[in-house]
Amino acid sequence: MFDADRTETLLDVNNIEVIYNHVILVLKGVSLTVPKGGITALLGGNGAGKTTTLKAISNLLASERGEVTKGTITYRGERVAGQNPASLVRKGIIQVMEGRHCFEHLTVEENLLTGAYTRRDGSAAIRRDLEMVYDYFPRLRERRKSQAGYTSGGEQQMVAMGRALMSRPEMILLDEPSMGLAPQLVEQIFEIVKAVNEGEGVTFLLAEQNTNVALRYAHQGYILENGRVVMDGPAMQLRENPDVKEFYLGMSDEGRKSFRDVRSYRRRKRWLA
Amino acid sequence: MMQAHEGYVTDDGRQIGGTVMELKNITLRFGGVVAIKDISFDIRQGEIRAIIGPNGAGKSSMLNVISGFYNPQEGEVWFKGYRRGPMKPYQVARLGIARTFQNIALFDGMSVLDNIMTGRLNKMKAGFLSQAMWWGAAEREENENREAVEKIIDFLEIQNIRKTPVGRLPYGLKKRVELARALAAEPQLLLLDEPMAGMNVEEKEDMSRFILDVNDEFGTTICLIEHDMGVVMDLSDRVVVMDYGRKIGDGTPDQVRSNQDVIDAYLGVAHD
Amino acid sequence: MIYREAGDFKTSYRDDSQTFPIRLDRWGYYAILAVAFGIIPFVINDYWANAVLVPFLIYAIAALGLNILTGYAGQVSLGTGGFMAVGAYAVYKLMTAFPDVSILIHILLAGGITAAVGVLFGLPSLRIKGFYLAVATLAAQFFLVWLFNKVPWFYNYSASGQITAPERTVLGHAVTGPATSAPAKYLVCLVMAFLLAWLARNLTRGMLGRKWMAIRDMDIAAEIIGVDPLRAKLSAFAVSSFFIGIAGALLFAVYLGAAEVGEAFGINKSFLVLFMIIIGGLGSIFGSFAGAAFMVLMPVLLKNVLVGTLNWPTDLAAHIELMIVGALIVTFLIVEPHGLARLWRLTKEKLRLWPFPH
Amino acid sequence: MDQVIFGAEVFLNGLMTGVMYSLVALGFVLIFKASGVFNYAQGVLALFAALTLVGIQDGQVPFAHLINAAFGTSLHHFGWTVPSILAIALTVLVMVLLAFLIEKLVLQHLVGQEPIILFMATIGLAYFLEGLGDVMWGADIKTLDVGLPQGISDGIETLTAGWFGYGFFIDRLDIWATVIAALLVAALVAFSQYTKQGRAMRAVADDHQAALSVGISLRFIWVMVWSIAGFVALVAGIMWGTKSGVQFSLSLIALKALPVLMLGGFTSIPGAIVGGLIIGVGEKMFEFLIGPMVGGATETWFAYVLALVFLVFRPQGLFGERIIERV
Amino acid sequence: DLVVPNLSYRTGPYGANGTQYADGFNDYFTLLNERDGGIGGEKIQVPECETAYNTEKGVECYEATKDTGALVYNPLSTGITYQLIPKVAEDKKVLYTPGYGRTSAKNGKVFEWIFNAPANYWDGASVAIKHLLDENGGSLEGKKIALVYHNSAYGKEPIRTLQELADKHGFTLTEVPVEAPGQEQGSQWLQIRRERPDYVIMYGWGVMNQVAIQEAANIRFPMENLIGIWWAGSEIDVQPAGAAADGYKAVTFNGVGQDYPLYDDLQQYVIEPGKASQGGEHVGSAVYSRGMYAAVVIAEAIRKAQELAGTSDITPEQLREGFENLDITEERLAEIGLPDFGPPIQLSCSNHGGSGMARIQQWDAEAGQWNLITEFTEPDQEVVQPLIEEDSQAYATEAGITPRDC
Ligand SMILES: Nc1ncnc2c1ncn2[C@@H]1O[C@H](COP(=O)(O)OP(=O)(O)OP(=O)(O)O)[C@@H](O)[C@H]1O
Ligand SMILES: Nc1ncnc2c1ncn2[C@@H]1O[C@H](COP(=O)(O)OP(=O)(O)OP(=O)(O)O)[C@@H](O)[C@H]1O
Ligand SMILES: [Mg+2]
Ligand SMILES: [Mg+2]
Repeated sequence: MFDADRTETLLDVNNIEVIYNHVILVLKGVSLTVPKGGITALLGGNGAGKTTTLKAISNLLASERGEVTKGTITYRGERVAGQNPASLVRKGIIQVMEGRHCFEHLTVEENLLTGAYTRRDGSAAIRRDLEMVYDYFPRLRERRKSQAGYTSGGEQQMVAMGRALMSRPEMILLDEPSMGLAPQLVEQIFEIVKAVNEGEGVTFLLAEQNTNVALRYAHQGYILENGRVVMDGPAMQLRENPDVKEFYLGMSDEGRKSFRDVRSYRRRKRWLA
Repeated sequence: MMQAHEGYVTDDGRQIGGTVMELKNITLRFGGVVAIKDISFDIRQGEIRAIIGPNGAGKSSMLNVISGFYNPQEGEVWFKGYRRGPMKPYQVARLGIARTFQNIALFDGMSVLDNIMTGRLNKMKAGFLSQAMWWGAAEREENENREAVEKIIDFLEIQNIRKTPVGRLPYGLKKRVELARALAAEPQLLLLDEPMAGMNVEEKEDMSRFILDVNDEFGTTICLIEHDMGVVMDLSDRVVVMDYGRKIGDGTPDQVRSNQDVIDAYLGVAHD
Repeated sequence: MIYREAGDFKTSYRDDSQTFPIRLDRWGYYAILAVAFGIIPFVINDYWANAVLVPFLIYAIAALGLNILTGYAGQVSLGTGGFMAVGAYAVYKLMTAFPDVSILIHILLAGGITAAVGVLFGLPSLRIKGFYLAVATLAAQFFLVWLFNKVPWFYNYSASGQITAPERTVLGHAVTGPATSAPAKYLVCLVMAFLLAWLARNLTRGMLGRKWMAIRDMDIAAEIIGVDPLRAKLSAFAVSSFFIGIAGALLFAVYLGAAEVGEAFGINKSFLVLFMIIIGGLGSIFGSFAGAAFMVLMPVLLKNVLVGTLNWPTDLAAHIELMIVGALIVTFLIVEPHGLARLWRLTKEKLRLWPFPH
Repeated sequence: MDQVIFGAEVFLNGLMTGVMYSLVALGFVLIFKASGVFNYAQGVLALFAALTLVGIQDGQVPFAHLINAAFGTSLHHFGWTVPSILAIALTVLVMVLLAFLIEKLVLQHLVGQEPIILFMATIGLAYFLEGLGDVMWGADIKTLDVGLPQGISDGIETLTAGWFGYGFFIDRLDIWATVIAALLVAALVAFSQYTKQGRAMRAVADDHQAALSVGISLRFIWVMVWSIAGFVALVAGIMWGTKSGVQFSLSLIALKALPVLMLGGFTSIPGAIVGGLIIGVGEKMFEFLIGPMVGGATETWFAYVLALVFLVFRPQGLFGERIIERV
Repeated sequence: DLVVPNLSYRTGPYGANGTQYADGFNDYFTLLNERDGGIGGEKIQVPECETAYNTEKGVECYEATKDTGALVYNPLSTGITYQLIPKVAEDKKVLYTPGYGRTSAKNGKVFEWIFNAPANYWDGASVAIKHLLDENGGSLEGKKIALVYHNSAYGKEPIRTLQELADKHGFTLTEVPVEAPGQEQGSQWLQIRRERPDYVIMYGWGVMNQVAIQEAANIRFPMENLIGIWWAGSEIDVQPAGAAADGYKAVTFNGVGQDYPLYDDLQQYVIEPGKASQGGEHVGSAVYSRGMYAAVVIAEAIRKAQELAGTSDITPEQLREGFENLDITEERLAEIGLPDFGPPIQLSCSNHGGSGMARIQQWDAEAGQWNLITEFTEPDQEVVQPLIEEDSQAYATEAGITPRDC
């Protein structure tokens, strides 16, 4: 079993602040550490800043007119700031973006192959991994020749995941992998995450709304709210926390609530008090 | 005319009326891909109807057929007792069908308020000159509709972002604005394509409440696609299950949940 | 906090939808109007009128027009020059055919005729999108220029195909023809620009404007929520061409006085106006004016600095001017892709927070 | 009967002219494919390349005019001439350098912007390059000669004279252009469809962000594509410059390429050729058949109208990628 | 000081030609300043303003210079000229447009402020036809002549004259328009190849000239049967075609080459001291010479005006008088150092266009120079003059001008 305390830190985010457009302050000092070989979940509501955090790590903020104005991010002890995203991929850190972002006009297979863009280990190895991805996602094998723009939402999510796997990364930043996926597929995706994590030792940092699943598969979690980390700890511990239970898992003291019975009255979250 | 269905009464005592929309033997193809294969089902007045199914099953395509974006190669679409011929989407909208989209389709360059106001465009009839002069009908209508929109804004609790350009909003709020836009049209039939994707439980609870309230207060018929089984089972009155373009189940949540085909194709082992 | 909106509450929807909801903005606007109408006409001379202010106002009108089409309705057009030519030739024919009717009516009619032509060339926009449409509008550009060059009826059978504006008066003052005084030229253009800007503002803040923007931002979604794309796009083409036609009419009749179609309304015009709206800001009325001011003033300014002050040879200055204009455009786009209007708004946002950074 | 033979000649010449247009259109397609940028500067790029080529060939001192104005010197030429082949190679180097600078100074800062913004940036670039070309090499008309033959092809003339009693006119330069264009297209198609860089190039065109996220270096792709486009521009510049001398107007051939682009599809390399042929033949035949009735000089607009008509039926051009419309 | 603005264009599609013209224009005034201390003791200022052949920039240049005491404008652009025609009448400035602009401005009764001596577009067309008449023993009966023209105001000018001349001399005229800029003229020249006209007259400008000459060579059209107007008669027009352009002809109203005494002075006072415009690169070229010639005429008019007004610091009105009384005789030209460089010019209140005489030059590709092959020839005033009357009359009616009595 993975033990966060005993492995080295792969990624260290230290008190970062992110501003969009020079005016909108989105992250107000976020710190987190990702241990090597683990699955770390980044949880939090809409607009909490999960995506922003991930983009700050993979240096994709520039193209959105955002910038890290404070704090540092180090990957394997090396500062990320100033490196371009491509070299980060080459160093083993790849992001699966929120909202899929497939290359619409490329076929599914071409999409997957672009994932191997930075690889230098020859086409045979790439073909092998392609087969591996197809084994993980058989649906993609069926649709390998269709243009990605015409595949369904779920299929596009698979393409995006598969594409990241194709780069043989050391660490994957996964942004909302479960969004829009059918339940059994969500499970399947997380199973794949787990398999890849255990089988290939890939480290995951995943932003997820589906707290329930995320906390089942993750080793540790951070809860982000309003640009700040409000809670963190081992996944198991978080799942037992009453607030997390109520607000993120939808359970009350009597067990699962029905969505029909939700009232507009709500308790205030304790950490806001 | 199609035959009128009797309504029914739900467990929690709501009266469901006759058939509003009926789809008969719909088949939709894209080149070689058959997205929908000979599917029929109906939606009744006042009910919450869910469509579920694995990814790529053809659910969104089905919604697109209903909202007139795709014209099926085969089959008939009946709405409020009339067979609907091939129509442009904007004509369908005028019949009283509004929807939200799976991949949010808001107008990014406009403010939240303007986005929601677009929902009311079929309610505004001021002539060109009146608009150009900002005089008479144009101004009056603008203010009247603004009032209606403000009610929706209050209802969905998005007052504080009224003037924000939607491009800057986080995902969940965008979904809410999209719902607001659809509601602004005061539709008879509201189509929701994965309204809760990308939300956490708290937000799903909010969204559920909105959907229920819309259904309750305005009597709006709702047809929704959703992958969160908790939500689907809790909210909907009847559920259609699709797989590979075919219908594999149709009935109350309980019936569907226990249907072996559905379990195999979609639900998998139940997790709670 | 120099610039503030706090304490400026609105109690009705009507107040809330006014053009300048913030008091400070409103005052600034009135001040500008007062200067434009009350002071400039009395101090303006030929150089300022002909080299700076009149072209600025006319191009601002054209930019408003193109901005409605491109900035608000999202249909990129490179046919502006051709449509301006329609306005110019329409006003010329009207002026010479009905010398007794007021020139102002002719100018408006010219706008109307251009609107009709615009609608005609707007028809393909239903099927053709994005850059394909942009290039397709070049068909209008080239065809119209060819037509006015080829058919002698348009230039009243003059030997060379040039058209020259005869003198016409408004309230006893010449506004076209060589005897026109600088203030007269300026005032005609100013009144037109002012009225049209007001019109543009009204159209864009109401439902028509929302339909246009909806089509621009996501045409499929717009159609599904009930926008008839044909009518929305064509109305944008019509309104836009109306503006552009008036700009063309003014350019010919009031500003230049004489024109040859290929020279005055060539493809460069189309690009120039497009520059204006992009530098100024797509989908912004203020931006149309700012862009026009920038593109009219900058070359004049550069020329005066390089040749007038630094005494460089004119050709070197002209070449370097090209380089500077090019570099400035690129720099602008890099600094703020959404144009001067956005820059202005960001500045205001910062001022609002000032002196606190966030 | 004569009309038919003349018509055939016009047709053939139309084909040839079309190829000349395609040469320019190719540059547009490449850049559009790789970055979704509609590169208005392509025409100026051709001018700049041709100017540079002649300048190097003739041993002109770059920026002579500026230097002379600043220091009162009177530099013009180094006094040597460079053989064509070497000059072409050097020009290619200059174009690569230019591509690098463009990426560094312009494109890099515009990642993820809307297409129209990028389009405008290329117009700015066009202005800049035009001024730069003038300042660097002077604005006078230069004769370009890399040894390509010009003028009527006697072989074809005598051959057809034998067949029809009327010798066809085919320009030898056009024949060369056709051969070169065919080679270019074959090479470029192979590159974009079957190589890793080609695939990456298309990926970048679809989604800058996603391309970045999988580790494709936009910088590298753009420098590469702009270099290739610079090379294509050089070829076009040589062909057109041989015809008319190298001068400002060379940059205006871009306008001839646009309808070709539209008709063939912005994203299709073969489309550029086919579009060129259709446009070339179409406008020449129209001028031949209808032109006399309407007073001639129809070529400026006819190509556009023709392309427009095609587009109404195929909004993405003949071979362009389908515009994906989904909700 | 005397201010003679130079509205030049050194950029844009016609920059290559404009540069040479502007150089010639500047250099002559520099020479007068350097050698003679100006005209009549007044220095001449030639502020230059770049128009890029663009009408709006032209207007800007005009407005920017007109209050600096400018006497006369010479914008070298038909478009800008049309722009300025009404304006100069209002502002009382002289507009001198030798060989371009509005042809009917020759009629001084209507166009008080415009002068276009020594020759205009219609004169040019007529002189070209005269030359052909001479070559054909006085008759063009049954000949086919094609006019290849820049499809703009400028290019369309000669059509009416040529039509009249065709009627008179019994040749057929085919009109072949070329749309600006004229990069591609394949169909035009194919048409010419098919129709085999005996002669082609060309009214081109800019890149159109180079391409036309190249295409003519391509279809092996005999170069000596291709005659350009003076704006299609510069070195840069023929050089790109190389040896193939040998024998090409063009009409001109100014001398060619540097075989005139004036060039010695130019060398001594302007070029050697490094005062030449643009380093004197284009001295002696056809277009340079034309720019210089324009300056010569203006200088002579100034001299005349000074003489009439009895003051050296003249006003535009006085310059206008100078122009109307201008009399440049052969002797005067020789005195200036340009014997036989242009036709004698004698203007009057009604005649602002001179005699219209022009001559033919021919390109010698091997020597790389133009040779004058005819003497100055009078155009067919019988044909041209009525057209001028008609057109100027039309303008007068349109603009509400009552022609002067003179
Ligand atoms: N390009 C941008 N410009 C301005 N503001 C932005 C931009 N991108 C994001 N934001 C703002 O930053 C905040 C955080 O957004 P972010 O996308 O990081 O949230 P998130 O936690 O990923 O939410 P979600 O679960 O909805 O994806 C939001 O309030 C959003 O409005
Ligand atoms: N415009 C189109 N052209 C071609 N194929 C299409 C098009 N639209 C949908 N499809 C195909 O039809 C099938 C059904 O797609 P649809 O979007 O309806 O699925 P879905 O049930 O909504 O899936 P998800 O839950 O992943 O959104 C998919 O295989 C998709 O690739
Ligand atoms: Mg996110
Ligand atoms: Mg779907």
